[in-house]
Amino acid sequence: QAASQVGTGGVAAHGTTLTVYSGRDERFVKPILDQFTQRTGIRLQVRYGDSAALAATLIEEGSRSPADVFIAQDAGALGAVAGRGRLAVLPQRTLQRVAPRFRAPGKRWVGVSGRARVVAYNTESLRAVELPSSIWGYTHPRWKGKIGLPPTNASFQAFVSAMRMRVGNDRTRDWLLALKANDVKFFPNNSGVLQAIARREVEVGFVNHYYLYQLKESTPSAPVANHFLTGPDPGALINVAGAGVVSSSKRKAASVRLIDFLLGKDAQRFFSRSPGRAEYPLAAGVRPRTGLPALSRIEGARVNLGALGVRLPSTLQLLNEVGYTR
Amino acid sequence: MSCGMICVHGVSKAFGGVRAVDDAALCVERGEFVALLGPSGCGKTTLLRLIAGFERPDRGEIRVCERTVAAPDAWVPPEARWVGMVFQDYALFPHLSVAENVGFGVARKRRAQAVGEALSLVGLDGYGARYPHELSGGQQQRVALARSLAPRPELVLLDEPWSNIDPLLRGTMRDELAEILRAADVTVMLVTHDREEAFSLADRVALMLDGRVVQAAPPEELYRLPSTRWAAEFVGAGNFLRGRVAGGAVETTLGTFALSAPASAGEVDVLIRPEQLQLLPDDGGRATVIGREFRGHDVFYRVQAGDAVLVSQRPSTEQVALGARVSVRPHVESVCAFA
Amino acid sequence: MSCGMICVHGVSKAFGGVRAVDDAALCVERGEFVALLGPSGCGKTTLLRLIAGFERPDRGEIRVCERTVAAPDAWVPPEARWVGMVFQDYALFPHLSVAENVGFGVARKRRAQAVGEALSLVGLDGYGARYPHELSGGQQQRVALARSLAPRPELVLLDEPWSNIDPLLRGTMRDELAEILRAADVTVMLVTHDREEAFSLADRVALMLDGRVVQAAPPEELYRLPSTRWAAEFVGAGNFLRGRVAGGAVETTLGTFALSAPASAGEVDVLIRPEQLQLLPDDGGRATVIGREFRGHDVFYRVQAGDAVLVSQRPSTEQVALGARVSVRPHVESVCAFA
Amino acid sequence: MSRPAARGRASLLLTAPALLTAGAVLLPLAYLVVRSATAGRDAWGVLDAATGRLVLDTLLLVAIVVAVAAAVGVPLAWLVTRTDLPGRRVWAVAFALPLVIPSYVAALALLGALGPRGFLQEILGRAFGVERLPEIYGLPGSVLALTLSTYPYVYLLVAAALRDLDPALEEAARGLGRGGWHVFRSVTLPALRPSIAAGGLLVGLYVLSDFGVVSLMQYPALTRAIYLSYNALFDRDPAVVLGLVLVALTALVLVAESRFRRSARYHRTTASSARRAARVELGRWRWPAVGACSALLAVFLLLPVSVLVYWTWQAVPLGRPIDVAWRAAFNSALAAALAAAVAVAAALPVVYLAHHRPAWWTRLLERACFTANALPGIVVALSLVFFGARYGGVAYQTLALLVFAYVVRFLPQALAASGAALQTVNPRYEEAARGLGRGPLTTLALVTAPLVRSGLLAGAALVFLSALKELPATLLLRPIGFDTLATEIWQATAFADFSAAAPSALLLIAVSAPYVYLLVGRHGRLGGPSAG
Ligand SMILES: Nc1ncnc2c1ncn2[C@@H]1O[C@H](COP(=O)(O)OP(=O)(O)OP(=O)(O)O)[C@@H](O)[C@H]1O
Ligand SMILES: Nc1ncnc2c1ncn2[C@@H]1O[C@H](COP(=O)(O)OP(=O)(O)OP(=O)(O)O)[C@@H](O)[C@H]1O
Ligand SMILES: [Mg+2]
Ligand SMILES: [Mg+2]
Repeated sequence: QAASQVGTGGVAAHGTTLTVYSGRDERFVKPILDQFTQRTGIRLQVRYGDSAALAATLIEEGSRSPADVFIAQDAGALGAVAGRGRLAVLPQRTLQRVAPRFRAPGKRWVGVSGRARVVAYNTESLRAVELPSSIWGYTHPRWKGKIGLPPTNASFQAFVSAMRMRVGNDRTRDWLLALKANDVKFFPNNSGVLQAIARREVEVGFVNHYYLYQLKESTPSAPVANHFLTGPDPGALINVAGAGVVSSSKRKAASVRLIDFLLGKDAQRFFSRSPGRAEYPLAAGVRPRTGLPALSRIEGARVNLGALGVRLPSTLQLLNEVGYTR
Repeated sequence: MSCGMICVHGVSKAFGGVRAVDDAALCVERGEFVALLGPSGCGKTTLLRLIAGFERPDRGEIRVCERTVAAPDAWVPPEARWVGMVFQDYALFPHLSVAENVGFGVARKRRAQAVGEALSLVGLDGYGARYPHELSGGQQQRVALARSLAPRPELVLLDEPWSNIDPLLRGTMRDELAEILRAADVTVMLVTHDREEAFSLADRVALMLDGRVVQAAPPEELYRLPSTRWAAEFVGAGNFLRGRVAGGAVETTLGTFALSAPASAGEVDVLIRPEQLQLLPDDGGRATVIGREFRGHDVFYRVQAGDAVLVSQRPSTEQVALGARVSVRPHVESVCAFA
Repeated sequence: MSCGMICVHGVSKAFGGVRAVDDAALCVERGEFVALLGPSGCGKTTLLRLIAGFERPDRGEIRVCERTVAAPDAWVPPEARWVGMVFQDYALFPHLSVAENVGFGVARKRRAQAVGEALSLVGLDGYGARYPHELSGGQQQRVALARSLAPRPELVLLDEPWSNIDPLLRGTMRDELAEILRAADVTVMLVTHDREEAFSLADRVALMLDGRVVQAAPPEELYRLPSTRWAAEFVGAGNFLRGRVAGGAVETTLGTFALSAPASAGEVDVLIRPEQLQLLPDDGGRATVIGREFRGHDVFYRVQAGDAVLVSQRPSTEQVALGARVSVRPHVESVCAFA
Repeated sequence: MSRPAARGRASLLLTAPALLTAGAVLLPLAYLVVRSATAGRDAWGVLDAATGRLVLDTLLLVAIVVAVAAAVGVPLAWLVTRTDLPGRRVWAVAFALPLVIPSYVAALALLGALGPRGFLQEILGRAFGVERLPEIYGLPGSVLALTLSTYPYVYLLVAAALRDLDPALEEAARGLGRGGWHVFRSVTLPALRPSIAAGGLLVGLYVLSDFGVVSLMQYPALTRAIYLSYNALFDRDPAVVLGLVLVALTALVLVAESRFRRSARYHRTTASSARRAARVELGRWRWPAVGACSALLAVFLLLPVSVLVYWTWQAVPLGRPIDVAWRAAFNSALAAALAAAVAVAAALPVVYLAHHRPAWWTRLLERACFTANALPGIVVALSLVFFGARYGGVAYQTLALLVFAYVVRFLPQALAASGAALQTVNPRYEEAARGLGRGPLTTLALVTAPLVRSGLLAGAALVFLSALKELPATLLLRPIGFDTLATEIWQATAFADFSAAAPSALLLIAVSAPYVYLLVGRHGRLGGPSAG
């Protein structure tokens, strides 16, 4: 606590302590953050929490925030904080390490790792070939009552936002309504959907690809697999987890060092290849986990992720209208 | 053994170490009015609670209306005993109005009427809508009384039902009540600390001490022929003169009296009640008035006679001044003596 | 106006519609022992509660020890009044032992000793470790008394402190207590329903009716010269003979008597106390004994004399049989008359 | 005979802390007002027909859960306090335990057990080829899960009241020829009204504020909408408006409660000091009663626990260490215990004023302390972030602030509990103390507090257990690195890694059990002054 007073100015002096708000789970970032401390001697105090809540916290704290760095699950949270001017502009050096498509137009955050939207399915009741290659296919009666999705989950909402940007509001609405008519099942979050698939409560679900690997980690026997949507299909979307430096930080240099480190080889490998993790590396030329389609194949919407957040409210409106979130 | 209404037989009840009731025995006939007298803490309330069924006896048997209600092998719960009880601490239902309290034990159809009667009996008509906490102590007590009578029980146990009520009202209430109860041939057990009350109301007075019933007799008998010196003192003030028994009589400083009951020869204490000693102003008298207490209809004197201090109680019409010399004249046919 | 210890001046207190105390006035000197008599519900408790500071008067002023404790513009909370009070319903702290209860108001260093003294005063030494619910009604009441006295207050208010205690113990306790209180020059206000008690203990008796103090006078004066007919009846049984005032005297069926206080000529009711009427067995007598009630040291008679029913109370040494013909002889110097 | 204590000016020594407390508890409300003031007018657009339906659905849920919770809690309380039920003490504790199962864990467990393809379905499926169970999502599941985690409010408060109830009244009733049931209905139950009302109030507020269950069970409740628009980070104004709607509903519930509690006086009117109530002998009902208790406990405690155990045990074959979070357990217990102590201390002056210095402002004060309670944890948390960061200084994100947050969130539970108890105290006792020269505060400490002991303990228990499982505020306000069992569970469940979540959840129950015993189970002589 109380990291907010002392400021060691610009130099990332050995022995500095950074306060990090992490919307990403401890098990996902702690090892790599420890490495960072070992390397640089910069100690880290990490507050773990839910991305949206932490974003809201940063906004409420305003200029008195003790935080130096914000690591978030999804672009939306980062966009929101940046939108309130609570994130500082990152040095070009840092930004350039990531493809423009995965960083903030306003230069205030960068993506660190990527996740693809996929259709997860139960391998006991289905074979990959039986799955439609496009999300449009799931409005077919054959899937009646067999689909699960997490309408209240940020990643799903981002996905809907993306879809609206691509095919427009009306077609998106029609699709959502068609699914609803198809008796789609709602779950609180991605893991919930996966669990349901594993239990055959439903047979397919729209989720982020990497949850599967955590599920396998805890229950290897779980009969679930990912089906990637590729090409121009609106179902195909890469969302990112990213990071930014809090504008009120007194230790910006050290903070930037942390972000650079997260974009470095070790971190990127850790996110993408260490056991139970399979996110897309976004920098340092690390290659994705084998078995994952190349990022380039999921060019998806090519929508600007930063822009997604801005559309979130209207997307929620839509989801409310079509009765997904009420 | 069998006896009319209540039969308490060798009953004991202890709380932790305290033997509240200890091998007590008492029989009450149907329609009888028994007053329970005894020092504070002697077990009166406990005895009543045992009869009503709020305590289980440790030993002994209790029968009500020829029916065994408590015994080692039998138990009838309070609600099945049809005994009306007035608790020493009222125990009115705080959430019910006075009328609802009184009507609590009465069948709905009789209720309105029964409540009205009971309330006017205790002089509280018009208070029906009040809540207990809006009543004075005495009023609460009267409500409790009304509540216990409203269901017309065959047996009522009254634990100091008017200790907080002024004598005037008390007198009238008491008399009406006694009438009603006798008329309805209700059996009554009354705990009271007012001897006069006990004497004037009761057919028999039961005297309790340390959890035992030590004497149960009609008032006058109890007053004139107490079985023990303690009993004698408890039911009324008294002078105990040293005396010696000779033949059927006993000699004392105040003269020689016949014995109301044969006593073995030798030193005894003789009971003479204060009202049996008249004080005659007499400058040659051997006694002096050393204390005088006005008590309304009569006056209480303390007189020094030789080395003995005697007490005398005379109607306030026979006034004697403090410090006056008097001669003491006993009005006694026969006295009872205690070894 | 100023007066020693308590000064109640034009005080009123209403609960909702009920005027519990209504423009009451009373002054008590330091060290005085005042008994408060009155019918149930007349406002005695409320008056005490007003003096102790548990109720705020609607109107009027109360002063204790020369200090205004309650007035429209002044208020002293109970804890600052140093008034000891015994509640009609004891209000013992159920979670504290007897000793802790008694010691509650005493400074720690004095506590042990004060508790000991107080408990033995009320005859409960050895009960210190018990809890209130392990005590009999009377024992609880005695604890309440001890608790109020332990802190040695200058002024104690006793609300029927003995109503549940047997007369014997009561007598002794009362006398000891009275002694102690007088010795310590403590001022006492005692609510009691026992007239004899009020008469024998109090320096003055204050008579309350419907929230007012109607008469406050020394016992004998109150008994002999009640200011109203109601007062006369309340402080003791009495015969009220029709009579007519002529000159300084009044003629009645029982003869002509002097008036204790001048009265306007005309029809009046004359008060004659039962003990003032002696019954002489006399076959030619004009009266018949129609009721007879044994009361211990004396007997209560109801006699039919012409169309009037007279009551007479005589020492049980002068026995007259029920139904006997008697002649009634009044023992009176002077009587008081009520229009 | 009992009348209100002298209406002396409520001493400042009582008023000051009371006002302070109220102020603290109202922070979240203040925050909402501040925010709504800056909210764009189109934020109020959310108040449309759909929201209207949402409100109705929410109220429906509240009504049902309150009713069910009362129906379950009151009889249980009576059984364990007043009867010769075999193993009373054990039951007494066991029935309080479901309170510590975080409602979202409970919901998960219920889904795992009763959901489509849950254990039950598997079993039945194997045995009788049952394909579908009755739908659990929506109302049924929500009611079940919420009842599970809220009936202890009623249960604990009513049990406390029963312990303090003056047996003389029931005796009098029986003496008047009224049998057990009639006595219960006409004498005992009315005397319990305050505590039932208080318990119901807490249940209602909890249901209003709960998010975990309704989101898992997919019930359209107001909180869900609030959370959603909170996640709509760019425009959280609608959330604020909905929050105010929630406050309005709270007011509604509060009114309902006071209506139910009626104005009648409940404190003992007699002089009788607490005596031990005679046990009701169940006789031939003994074993049926045990059966019923077992059944309830099976659903409310055994079922979730066994699901948790199953998940824990799942991890074993993976050779994954079942890491027991002792540290977190300690932290949880510490913070929760502190919160409980502070909350009860803070609540006492407020309820005391409300009940023993009756005046419009004291009552208002007490009522006000409830208004913020129905707000979802996240709102409370953010409001404290808002104020903490601005005015908290060094205290921000320290244990102190965390405890403060718990108190702010759960004070009403202490209020309700002690308030219900306080109403049954005969003011005569306090007068006696004052008459013996003790000031209001001393009296409060030496007489009143001990008299409402079981009420206070119940309140402490409630706060403690609620704080143990509190999540949103804990996440945002705890000192960095200060893990609690709740955060551990959250971490695990966030990834549906139940086998990792389960041990912590079990530990949560284990940790709280002894406290619960200490607080509610220990009354060897139920009732009586020296109880415990
Ligand atoms: N809280 C209250 N609400 C309404 N009326 C009340 C209240 N308290 C007392 N009263 C009424 O005020 C009157 C006086 O009450 P108080 O207790 O002073 O009488 P009391 O003289 O003490 O009677 P008792 O000798 O029976 O104790 C009674 O008629 C009573 O009914
Ligand atoms: N629950 C209890 N625990 C321990 N002792 C008790 C309990 N109840 C009564 N006692 C004791 O038993 C004895 C008898 O009590 P009880 O109430 O019957 O006396 P009582 O004759 O009614 O006295 P009083 O005239 O003062 O009411 C008393 O000494 C009392 O202390
Ligand atoms: Mg008794
Ligand atoms: Mg009174």
